[in-house]
Amino acid sequence: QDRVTVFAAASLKNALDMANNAWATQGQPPVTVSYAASSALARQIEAGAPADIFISADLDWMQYLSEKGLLQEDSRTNLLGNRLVLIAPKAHATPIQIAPGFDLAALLNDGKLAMGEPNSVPAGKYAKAALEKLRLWSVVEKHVAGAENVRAALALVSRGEAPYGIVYQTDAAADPGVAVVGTFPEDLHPPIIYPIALLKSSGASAASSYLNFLKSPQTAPFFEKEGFTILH
Amino acid sequence: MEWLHLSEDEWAAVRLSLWVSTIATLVALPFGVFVAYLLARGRFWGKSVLNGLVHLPLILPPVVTGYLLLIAFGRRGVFGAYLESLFGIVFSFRWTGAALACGVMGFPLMVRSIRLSLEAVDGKLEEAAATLGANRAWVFLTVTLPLSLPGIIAGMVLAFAKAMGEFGATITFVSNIPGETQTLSAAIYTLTQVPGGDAGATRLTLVAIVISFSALMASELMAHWAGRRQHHDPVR
Amino acid sequence: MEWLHLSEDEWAAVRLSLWVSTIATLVALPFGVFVAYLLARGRFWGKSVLNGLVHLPLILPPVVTGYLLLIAFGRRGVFGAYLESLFGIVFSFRWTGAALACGVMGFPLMVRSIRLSLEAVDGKLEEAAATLGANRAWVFLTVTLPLSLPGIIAGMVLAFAKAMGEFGATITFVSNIPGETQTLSAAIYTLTQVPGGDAGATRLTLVAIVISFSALMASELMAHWAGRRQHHDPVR
Amino acid sequence: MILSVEAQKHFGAFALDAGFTSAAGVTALFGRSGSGKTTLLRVIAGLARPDVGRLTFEDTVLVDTQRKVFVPVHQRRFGYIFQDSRLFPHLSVRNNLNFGSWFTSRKRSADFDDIVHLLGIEALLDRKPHGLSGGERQRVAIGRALLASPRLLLMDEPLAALDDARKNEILPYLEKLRDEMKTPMIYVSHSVAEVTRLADRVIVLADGKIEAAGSPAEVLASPSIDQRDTGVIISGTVASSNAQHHVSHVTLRAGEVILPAAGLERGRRVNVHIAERDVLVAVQQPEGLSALNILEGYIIALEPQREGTVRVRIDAKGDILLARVTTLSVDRLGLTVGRPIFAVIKAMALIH
Amino acid sequence: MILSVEAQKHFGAFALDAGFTSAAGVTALFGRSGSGKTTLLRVIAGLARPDVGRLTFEDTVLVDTQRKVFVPVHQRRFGYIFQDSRLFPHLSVRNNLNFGSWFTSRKRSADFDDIVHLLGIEALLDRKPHGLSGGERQRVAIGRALLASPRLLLMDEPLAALDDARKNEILPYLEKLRDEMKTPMIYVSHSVAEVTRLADRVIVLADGKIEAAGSPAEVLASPSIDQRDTGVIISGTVASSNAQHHVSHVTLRAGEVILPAAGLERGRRVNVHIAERDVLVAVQQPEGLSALNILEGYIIALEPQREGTVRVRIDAKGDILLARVTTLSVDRLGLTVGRPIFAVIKAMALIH
Ligand SMILES: Nc1ncnc2c1ncn2[C@@H]1O[C@H](COP(=O)(O)OP(=O)(O)OP(=O)(O)O)[C@@H](O)[C@H]1O
Ligand SMILES: Nc1ncnc2c1ncn2[C@@H]1O[C@H](COP(=O)(O)OP(=O)(O)OP(=O)(O)O)[C@@H](O)[C@H]1O
Ligand code: MOO
Ligand SMILES: [Mg+2]
Ligand SMILES: [Mg+2]
Repeated sequence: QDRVTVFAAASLKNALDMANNAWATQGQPPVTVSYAASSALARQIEAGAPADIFISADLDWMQYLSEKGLLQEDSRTNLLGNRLVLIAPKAHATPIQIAPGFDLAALLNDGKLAMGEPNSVPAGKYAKAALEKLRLWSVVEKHVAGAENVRAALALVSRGEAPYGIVYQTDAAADPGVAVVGTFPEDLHPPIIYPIALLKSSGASAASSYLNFLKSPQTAPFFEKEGFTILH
Repeated sequence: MEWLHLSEDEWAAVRLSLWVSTIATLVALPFGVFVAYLLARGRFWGKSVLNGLVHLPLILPPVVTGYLLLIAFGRRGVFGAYLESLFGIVFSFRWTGAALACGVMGFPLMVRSIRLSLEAVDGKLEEAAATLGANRAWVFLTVTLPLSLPGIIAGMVLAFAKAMGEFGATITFVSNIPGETQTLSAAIYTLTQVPGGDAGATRLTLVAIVISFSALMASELMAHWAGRRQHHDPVR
Repeated sequence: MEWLHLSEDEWAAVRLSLWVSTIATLVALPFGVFVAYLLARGRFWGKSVLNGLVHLPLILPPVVTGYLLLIAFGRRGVFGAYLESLFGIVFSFRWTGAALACGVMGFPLMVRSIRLSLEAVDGKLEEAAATLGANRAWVFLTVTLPLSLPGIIAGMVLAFAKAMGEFGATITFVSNIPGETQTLSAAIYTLTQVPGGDAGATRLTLVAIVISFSALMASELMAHWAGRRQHHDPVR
Repeated sequence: MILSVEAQKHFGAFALDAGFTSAAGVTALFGRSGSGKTTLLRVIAGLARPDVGRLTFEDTVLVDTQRKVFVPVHQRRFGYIFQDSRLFPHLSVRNNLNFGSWFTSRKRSADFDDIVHLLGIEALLDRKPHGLSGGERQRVAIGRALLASPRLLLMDEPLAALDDARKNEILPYLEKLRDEMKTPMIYVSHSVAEVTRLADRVIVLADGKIEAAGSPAEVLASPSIDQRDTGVIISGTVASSNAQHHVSHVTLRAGEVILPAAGLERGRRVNVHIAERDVLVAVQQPEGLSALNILEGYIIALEPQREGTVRVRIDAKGDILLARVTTLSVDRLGLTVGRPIFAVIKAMALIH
Repeated sequence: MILSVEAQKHFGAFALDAGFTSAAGVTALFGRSGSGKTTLLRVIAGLARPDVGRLTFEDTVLVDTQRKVFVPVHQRRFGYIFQDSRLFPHLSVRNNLNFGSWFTSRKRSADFDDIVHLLGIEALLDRKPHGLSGGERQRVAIGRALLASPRLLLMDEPLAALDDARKNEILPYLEKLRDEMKTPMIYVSHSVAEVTRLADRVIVLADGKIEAAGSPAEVLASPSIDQRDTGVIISGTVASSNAQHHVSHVTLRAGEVILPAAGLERGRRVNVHIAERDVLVAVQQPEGLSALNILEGYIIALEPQREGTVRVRIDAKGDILLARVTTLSVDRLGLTVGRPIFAVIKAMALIH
């Protein structure tokens, strides 16, 4: 069996699809990707899903599988990184310097700050960490509208429901309704990392060469085009 | 029972879910009856379009429904802006929005049940009522509606249960703000998204089950009390 | 129409959704009828528990239902292992699993509709059938069931529509594997999760709507043809 | 003229095509099963729209298919007693009875307690229709229609499910309604006896068409009615009344007859139904017979009927009587047209 | 003894408490509305469980509440013609009629075409019950029960919705069923005339209890039956039959009477119903009268009835006859107990 099955966080879809096209044009066996929430994918792998490779949107779920002993540990790599940005509806966008003590509360006025749900959605967790570091969390906590995922937070800003939002730069780039008004310095939050690993249950002979393909410079343009940073 | 101890936010979610589900069900009811009546009895152009629209929230992934609600009823939405300026009704990031989302998601279920019962009402009884002087509205109120009670109750039960379980459309439309829009379902979902959240999720799930079972039992009693058994005394 | 051009994977999702929804609806039907009959007519201990269980997929967030299915019917699951070793039926990460998830999610809707119609069947006609020599099973098959057709059709419509729209439980249970478990709904969901996916999501949503509307129209025709209008010729 | 109907309506092979007008009082509607009686009532009530037709009631046009007039059912306020009783299953008997009063501001013309008592349904008032017997249901349905103060009563075999004793209690009440409340009625029945007692005019439907219409006397004597109860109806005037024997003397053109009814006021006009099976023919004056009524006349026709019977048509000083006898009697007594005879009628057979 | 019933059943204020046994033939069930007739039929059919009771049919125990025996409805194969017709709305008339045959392996005892023709429902076969008239529905219901080859027929006012002509076509068929197929029947009716023709025995229910039971002659002459159609039933033997005049001569103990019926075979026993209103009393031999039947006897009782009428009980050589006359006639003719008189009966009035 040489078909490679990848379980990947949904936000990777665009870039990964492009990479896979390139893989296919090299005459390699086809790759099937199941895009879903990292949590769902991790649990499915735990339940015996026929996957060869897992790409998570955060380290936690990769760690979860690692603890269950389901990973080929030596294959585990941090594949991609991302940046957190502050966005506003395009019409009202004025650049903001993100630094300790900047008056986010005033900017929000009575409005909401849209972001991923701060306890469960990775982007939310990073945003919360950053705001805590900026000592803004206690001020804005009650203004936070925690969305189910980054895309939903983006939509809230893009639709003008919320005056500001915190999302990945990968998402912000694609939505014409929003503008990036500031980028969070990387030291404000734990590194945003998309780890990749081969699974112990993997049976596809091409899996490890596919993993190497993703790590190769050939695929870097696809990820960079979507706004990811290459980590390896 | 230490294990079943709920945090303040969780209690808020329970209260909110109950409140939102109840309001969604009650507010949807008159619309549900009206639309069911149109579909059961009306003959008008665009009836199948209406029928399709009603089913839409069932057909679409809840996230899409939530997104559509955002476009329509958000602060800048077509209807949202109107409703705010005319009646001061605001949905975005309010429990009202959660109720709207739940109501919309449960609407097709409610309409189908009521429609089914309306269609089963014996037209002969409506004729009899008309000969006794009841106009169309009165016939509906005194004969059709009471005889459709089983369907109305069933529709309310389904809508309520759906409202308890709904989170996809809700979280997309009004986000997940504890105490304001975080329903029990959304809280459970959130817990499933973090490694190790299982115990919490299980606990809240049990709470949801207990609440819903109680509502279910109450509805069965109600249906029984409405006592539409027209059957002869059962022998076999 | 270039805009409506679908990729290979998308066509696969359309085909899969149709197939999965159809199978889910048809396979659920006999169980739905059976459970509806038990709830409508049965008098047994644990009836309210059964009733509650049936409603469970409605009450729980779909993701939770998906996890429960994963736990129960996964390859390592309690029933999953059994079914595989006994009958060779595998659900995990197969279209069969998607059908199971859709069937389970639509089950409460189906059961309610059928139950409602069963309860509306005139017991007097069943008595008449018995005096003509029909035993309980025959009475059910020749009188009760045909007279419940409106509810059965309604139940199938709801279950089918729900199956078309369902993704929460499906994606959680059997993931989102193109050509195997990626239904139209899951494809739409995925597209809403990526930057710039909106156009694609809209396109697929339209496809879903077209399919579901067609199914809806067909069901209305079926119901009409089943022609249970016992009403007198409507005058008003 | 209170009601005028002109209606055509098609159902597959069946076609109703009927027109009639009727003044106040009771119009009886006869006809075999499937002849269109119910369909006609439904058209009058507004429950069915005629394909083509016109309907007026008390000079108001209720239906005119040409001018697209159609007054809806509830505005007509025609009481309808259905062939199947159609009680509201979710309402108690009491609320079924009161149903009509919820929609009218008219003063109650009929008293609740009276009607409940008349129909013998006091004990049922707080029950649901569910367990009622067939006759009980029908009685409640009658009460419900009466209590809605209808302007016209449409009755589809209202008494068919009732025993004779009950019938005989309800009929006088309907008579009272006709005479005192002046409520016009259209009454579908299979029983000639029931109808002659009430009806001012009779309409016979056959296959959707009106086969005969007119006064009971005219219609029931016509050969198109082939029923055991056939007879004639003769009008007369009350001459005297004998309370002791509970009889009244009524003067017909044919002579005086004795009716088993007391308390009729002198001079009142009454209809007397003389069924042909109740008339004996004698060729000589009978003596010492319990039949009190013996009228002289002569035979104007002998009409052979089926199965060895003959209808004897008798002219008794201008009133026409019918007698049905066997051909054996015709032979034995030598009955021929023109022969003077005596018609013997049992007093008990008279219906006023 | 074919059927034996012993049943108690309570519904709120109503209590059925009835027991009877019946041999082959037709048992008529009389009683006022709400007296429990339908309840009793339902118990026999197995549609209702008695609180306490026992039911046997052809020596099989069908119900025994003490021993917890209860044979379910469909195993009893008792045909039931319901008061409301209960046609299956989703099946065509043809399939309604055939319904019973789907569940039996028994050879069809009744022929489909014959019954359809008898009931005059040929034209309806492919229709759904929906638009059928009241009488049409009832005819289909009768056909459906007959075609299921029942071992016992339970009939709840089967002919109430039908016109006389149709009734007179169906009754002979029921007679044939009784005589040729030997199908026992229990027949609820309000019409004494209908029943006397068919019944071998009569049961009168009042308020859930059996008030009278026995042969039609015994029961119908008893004072508990107060109906216009009251009379006596006398058994006789056919002496001869006259095809030309379509009459038969029947010998009673009281003498010979002429029945309007041809083709009765000689020696056959027939029941003759003589309604009391059809009997005249003469104190001298009547001459030249069309009434062919004049029986001699003497008055054994004068029973005053309500409203100026008297029931005259006559012993005619051992057969008891009843006549109802006015008190006026009693006075005029000087009728007293013991006086010899002549009972005059119209041939037309006799029903066998
Ligand atoms: N399920 C029930 N609940 C309460 N009372 C009942 C029930 N069934 C019958 N009864 C009562 O029992 C009595 C007898 O009813 P049943 O139907 O046997 O009368 P019936 O003799 O057939 O009368 P009818 O000639 O009017 O049909 C009635 O007074 C009726 O109201
Ligand atoms: N909706 C309908 N569709 C088809 N045929 C119909 C419909 N309604 C009535 N008919 C037919 O029209 C004819 C007249 O029916 P109607 O009910 O008027 O008869 P009726 O005189 O009241 O008979 P009955 O004495 O049996 O009640 C019947 O043959 C019936 O089958
Ligand atoms: O339609 Mo859902 O998948 O129950 O929120
Ligand atoms: Mg009719
Ligand atoms: Mg009855």
